[in-house]
Amino acid sequence: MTLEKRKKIEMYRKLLEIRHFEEKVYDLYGQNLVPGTIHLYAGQEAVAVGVCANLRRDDYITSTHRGHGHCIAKGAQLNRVMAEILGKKTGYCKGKGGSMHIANFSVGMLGATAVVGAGLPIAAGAGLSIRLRKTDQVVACFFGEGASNQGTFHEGINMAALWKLPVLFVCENNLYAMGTRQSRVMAIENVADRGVAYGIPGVVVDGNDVMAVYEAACEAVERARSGKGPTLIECKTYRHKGHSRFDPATYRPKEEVEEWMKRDPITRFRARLLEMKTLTEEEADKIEQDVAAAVEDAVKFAVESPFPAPEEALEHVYI
Amino acid sequence: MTLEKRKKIEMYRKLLEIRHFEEKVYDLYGQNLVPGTIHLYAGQEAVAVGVCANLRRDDYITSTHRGHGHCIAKGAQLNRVMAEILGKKTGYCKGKGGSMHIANFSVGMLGATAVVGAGLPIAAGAGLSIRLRKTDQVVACFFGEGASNQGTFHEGINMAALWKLPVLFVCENNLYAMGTRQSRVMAIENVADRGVAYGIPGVVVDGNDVMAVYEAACEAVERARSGKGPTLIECKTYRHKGHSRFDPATYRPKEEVEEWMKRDPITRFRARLLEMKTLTEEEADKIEQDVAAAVEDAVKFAVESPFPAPEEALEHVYI
Amino acid sequence: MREITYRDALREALREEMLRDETVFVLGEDVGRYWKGAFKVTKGLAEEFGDERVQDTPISESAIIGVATGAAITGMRPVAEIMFGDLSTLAMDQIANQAAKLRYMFGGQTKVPLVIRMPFGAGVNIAAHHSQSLEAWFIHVPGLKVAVPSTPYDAKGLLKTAIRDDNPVMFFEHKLLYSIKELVPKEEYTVPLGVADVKREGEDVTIVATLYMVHKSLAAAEELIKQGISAEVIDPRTLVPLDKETIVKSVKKTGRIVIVTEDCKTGGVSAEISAVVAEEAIDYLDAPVKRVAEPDTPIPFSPPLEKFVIPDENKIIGAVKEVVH
Amino acid sequence: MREITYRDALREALREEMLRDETVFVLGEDVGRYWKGAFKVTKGLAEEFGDERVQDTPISESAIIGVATGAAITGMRPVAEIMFGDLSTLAMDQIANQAAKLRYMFGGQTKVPLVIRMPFGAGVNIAAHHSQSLEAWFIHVPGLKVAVPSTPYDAKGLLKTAIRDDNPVMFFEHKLLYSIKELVPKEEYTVPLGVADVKREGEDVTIVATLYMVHKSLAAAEELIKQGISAEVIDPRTLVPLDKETIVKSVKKTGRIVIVTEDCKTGGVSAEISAVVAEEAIDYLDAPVKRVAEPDTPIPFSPPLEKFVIPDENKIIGAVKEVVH
Ligand SMILES: Cc1ncc(C[n+]2csc(CCOP(=O)(O)OP(=O)(O)O)c2C)c(N)n1
Ligand SMILES: Cc1ncc(C[n+]2csc(CCOP(=O)(O)OP(=O)(O)O)c2C)c(N)n1
Ligand SMILES: [Mg+2]
Ligand SMILES: [Mg+2]
Repeated sequence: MTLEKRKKIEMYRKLLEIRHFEEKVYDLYGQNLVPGTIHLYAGQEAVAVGVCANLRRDDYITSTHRGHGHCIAKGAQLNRVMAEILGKKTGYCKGKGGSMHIANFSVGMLGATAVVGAGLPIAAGAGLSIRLRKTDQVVACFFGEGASNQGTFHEGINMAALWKLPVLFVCENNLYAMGTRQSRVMAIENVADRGVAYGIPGVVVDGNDVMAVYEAACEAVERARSGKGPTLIECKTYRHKGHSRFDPATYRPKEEVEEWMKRDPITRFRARLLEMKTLTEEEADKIEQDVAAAVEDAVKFAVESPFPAPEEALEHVYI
Repeated sequence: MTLEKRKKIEMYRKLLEIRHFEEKVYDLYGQNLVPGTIHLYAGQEAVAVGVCANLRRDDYITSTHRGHGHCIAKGAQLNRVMAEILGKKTGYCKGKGGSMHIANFSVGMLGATAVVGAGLPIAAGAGLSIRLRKTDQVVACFFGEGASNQGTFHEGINMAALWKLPVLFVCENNLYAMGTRQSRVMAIENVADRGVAYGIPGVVVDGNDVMAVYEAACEAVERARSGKGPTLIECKTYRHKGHSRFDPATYRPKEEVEEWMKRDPITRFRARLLEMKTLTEEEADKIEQDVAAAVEDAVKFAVESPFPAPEEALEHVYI
Repeated sequence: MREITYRDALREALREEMLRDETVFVLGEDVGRYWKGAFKVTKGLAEEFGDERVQDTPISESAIIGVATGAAITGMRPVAEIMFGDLSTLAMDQIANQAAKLRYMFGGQTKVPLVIRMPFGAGVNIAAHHSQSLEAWFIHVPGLKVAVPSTPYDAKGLLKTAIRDDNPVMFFEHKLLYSIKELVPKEEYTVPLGVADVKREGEDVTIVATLYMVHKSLAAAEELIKQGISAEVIDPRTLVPLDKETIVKSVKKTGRIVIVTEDCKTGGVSAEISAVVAEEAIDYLDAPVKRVAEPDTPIPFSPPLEKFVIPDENKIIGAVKEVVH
Repeated sequence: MREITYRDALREALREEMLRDETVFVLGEDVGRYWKGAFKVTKGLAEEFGDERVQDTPISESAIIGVATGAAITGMRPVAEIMFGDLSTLAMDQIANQAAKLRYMFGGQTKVPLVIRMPFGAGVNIAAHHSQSLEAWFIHVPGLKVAVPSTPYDAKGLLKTAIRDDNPVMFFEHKLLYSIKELVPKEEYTVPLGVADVKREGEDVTIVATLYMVHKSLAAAEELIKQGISAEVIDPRTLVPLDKETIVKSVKKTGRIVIVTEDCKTGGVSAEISAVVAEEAIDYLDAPVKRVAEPDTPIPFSPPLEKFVIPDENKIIGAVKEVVH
């Protein structure tokens, strides 16, 4: 399971895309260009990228309120994601969904949901559909550790496990759900231990190590594609910013934040790529510059795009 | 933890009360005196009796659609339980609840619910109330293995475990939920294994051995009263009849039924009491005759009681 | 034509659509070969189509709908059964926030061809958790369609249409309807959503009724005509879309309306129909708009209590006489 | 009297009741010292009353209500918070089948002194899963009371009454109300459930409005008077019990009614109010009963789309002019 060079570079690029994208989103909402609230993915990039690097275009993912990274990792175009976040007509959802409800069915991104935990049964359903349609697709379902206390976690994973559906349940354990530390909502340390309750493997990985995530997901995808059923993968990670728009995240001890910042997934992966001579400094910088430019383009596209016409609000309720 | 004689005899009596009661209910619905549907507890008596023998009058229980046994074991009067099942004004719920919604708050029986799994969070809430009121009560929450796939199981036990609430989660695994065998709804064999997901002990006991249930519950009650939190106790048992009123239970293999019939909890406990010389044959028979007579009285009371007046339907919506 | 029950009609619809389109499948608790559905609607289907297309599920209402939704947005046409409508409470998020809204939120990127069947209604003494009528909640959720067939003919025709519809359709049955019989064509037919059926024509008063109340209203109309009052009985058949035109037209003719539904009066389906009339036909009304409904109590268990709260012929007749003085 | 916000008013009510009665406690996601409630209503309470009486919970809406219900029937008076009203979908069984029905099903053996607070409403661009108004579902559940305060004064007085009530009370707030200010007495007071408030008197038309729409209706009334139309604005303050008398009395005076609520039109709260008027005051009506409500779509994200679907002054004025030709 060693990663070929091209794949590693591609992963590095995706990590950067997400990071730069999120930083721009942060800027833009400082400029009051982002309506509503926003949940940034910065810090957790290795999870989306490590998992999605194992997926084909026709595989599916389901996402959460913190979903920009999932979208981008699955292959959505930066400009249309950004346009959606800004509420523009050119966004993937024509401005109807926004950050919390972004979807891009053409790359198998079945959508974010703003109801914490609601995606798990939906992902199981996509898995059942794959089974019934007899394809060899798989589904990756992202959710937070906070979501793992929802009834939908239990019901969704139980069904997927029972029917051995091709689903990866990917828990991004970033230690907090809004202001609430994990230890104040569950009496166990590893969400992965809950796999026992459904008779499926539960795996803990360093969610800030993109290669570790890649490898765990690779095994789970193989398991899924070969009909052996779901895996619960818990990625220990951390969000760099507050939970949402106005959150200063004062509930997190400073030392904890600092310590996690040292484990930044991108810095780490870059160092590793240089160390392994996959990339030179110059190559790595060049990639970052390209990415920065691509994100700038996306911002330009999004900012210059028109808002939808008011009456469009009445479309798409029914087919 | 050896049981004193008086307690054993009391337990024997309760087992018989439930069995005779359920047989009468069965007769009565043959005579069209029981409105609606009915879920008999016969076969599972050792669970309710073994658990409730550890409870004080001021302890609580929550019950299910299959709740007559829980009621009786917690100390409800046979005649008022029977009257409720027959829809009479003298029933505990004045005829408003019936078999699936029976309650008797005066003995801490907080009610049956006909929504499978709905009792778990309610039991946890009674536990939280005990904690906040600083009493040393405990709560026993009964539910079936089918219920353990509900989101409420997950959410309710998680909260109780997290806050170390004084709750016994008692799963009566009678192998079937309506026509559905356990193996067709979950990929694991023991519901008790789900305790791991919440960081609480999960214990499997022979649910047709009242002393085994008694002992497991005893330990769990001690744990609960001393602030150590909940226990998940899975009692392997079997219902003698079909799921509900008209169910011939043809989905169960004949040999399986026969085998379980041999493990009847009452026959077994009687044999053990005789063997241990706790009771003589005559004493045991005498108890059974007394019980039969008491149940007859309950039937007479219930049958002769009046129905509520129609307008009473409008009472008790609000206080 | 042959006489079949409402239950049989539903089963025929499922079977025909499963034969016609292999993406159609059924899922729910005990719908399979062992129990065949709580009301035996799915009897025989597992044997014919296999256990995977007639999928028994764990007792997990929320996941049943969530799984069905996930399947619907990835190419399947699931028909999910919730064993009792009262238990839709457990699946409200997946129904109202997910299935109903995905298409809209995603700007039309997906469709959600999903049917959710469930029985509502009282009358068999199974008390507060198994006897409700909650249609009103679902008509208040944009993105859902709502069917309420009262006869075997309509049940079959509407279910076939619902399965072919690309939107989530809530399909509500009433426990007391399963055994009623009617002549139904052997040949393929469908009934469109959004077209009311005038079950009986009349001149003096319009009765709008749904599900089992259609039958009670027809019985009441039979009695009323003996007393010289001619009632028109309209069955909307679907509540979303609602055939306002047929109702309004009838009210313009009769000048009087009584709405009969089994749900609780406050905030019920009858309130919406009343509001439509008050908006669109008020000038034609010669009397107050009357609602005959359940008097805002949970459904009690004991037979005399239950009987007291469910609308019946006498209450309908009483209401009609109040408006036709 | 001092000027305080709606948010502060709610907090004062909680604090006063927690001081008065030690069985009162608060629970919900992030209500505690770390986040202080999504809208900061519970700020400071954990510090004053301890973490156990201001209990943070896991993200488990169903269990939040179930746990609160279990506590309520065993001697406590919980005030549960659901972070967004849209998420009540996850707790509908515990709300509608358990909390609302226990007392009835058990023949009066228990009471359920439980308050469930939640914010509803659109206007801050947080899209379909965080912007709904679902009051109509709850008025359709016998056993629940429903409060919808529109001002700081009412918010405080009604919340205190709700906490003292022995029935489950659904207490609905609107996101845009939290920051509005008003003079509120320093002294203890309560506002009874079931008594509407005439927020403005008028002669030509009755406007019945709830929550944030009360303010938009008052603004519309201000504009209308300049155009020679005198509107009476009634805020029912609680939907269950509903003060029908005040509404009907006003309609008898004005002969015209416009009902303004933010929820979706079909099956909404305005349908029930319309139906009450059509039942009890039809002879006094000189025009159709108008409903101004959301046009049956999920709430879209993008600002121009959201603005388009939410009722505003212009839509209210337009509707009034339609009935006052
Ligand atoms: C069912 C539900 N409950 C509460 C909320 C409010 N809320 C939004 S995000 C969030 C925290 C989620 O935590 P987690 O699942 O760990 O994801 P993270 O935000 O850490 O990525 C909460 C409580 C919601 N959107 N949905
Ligand atoms: C939430 C819910 N889903 C479905 C039903 C219908 N139903 C009633 S009892 C039952 C089976 C319950 O099985 P289990 O929990 O194992 O209890 P048992 O009947 O075996 O005692 C079902 C599915 C219900 N009442 N509630
Ligand atoms: Mg988290
Ligand atoms: Mg069972």
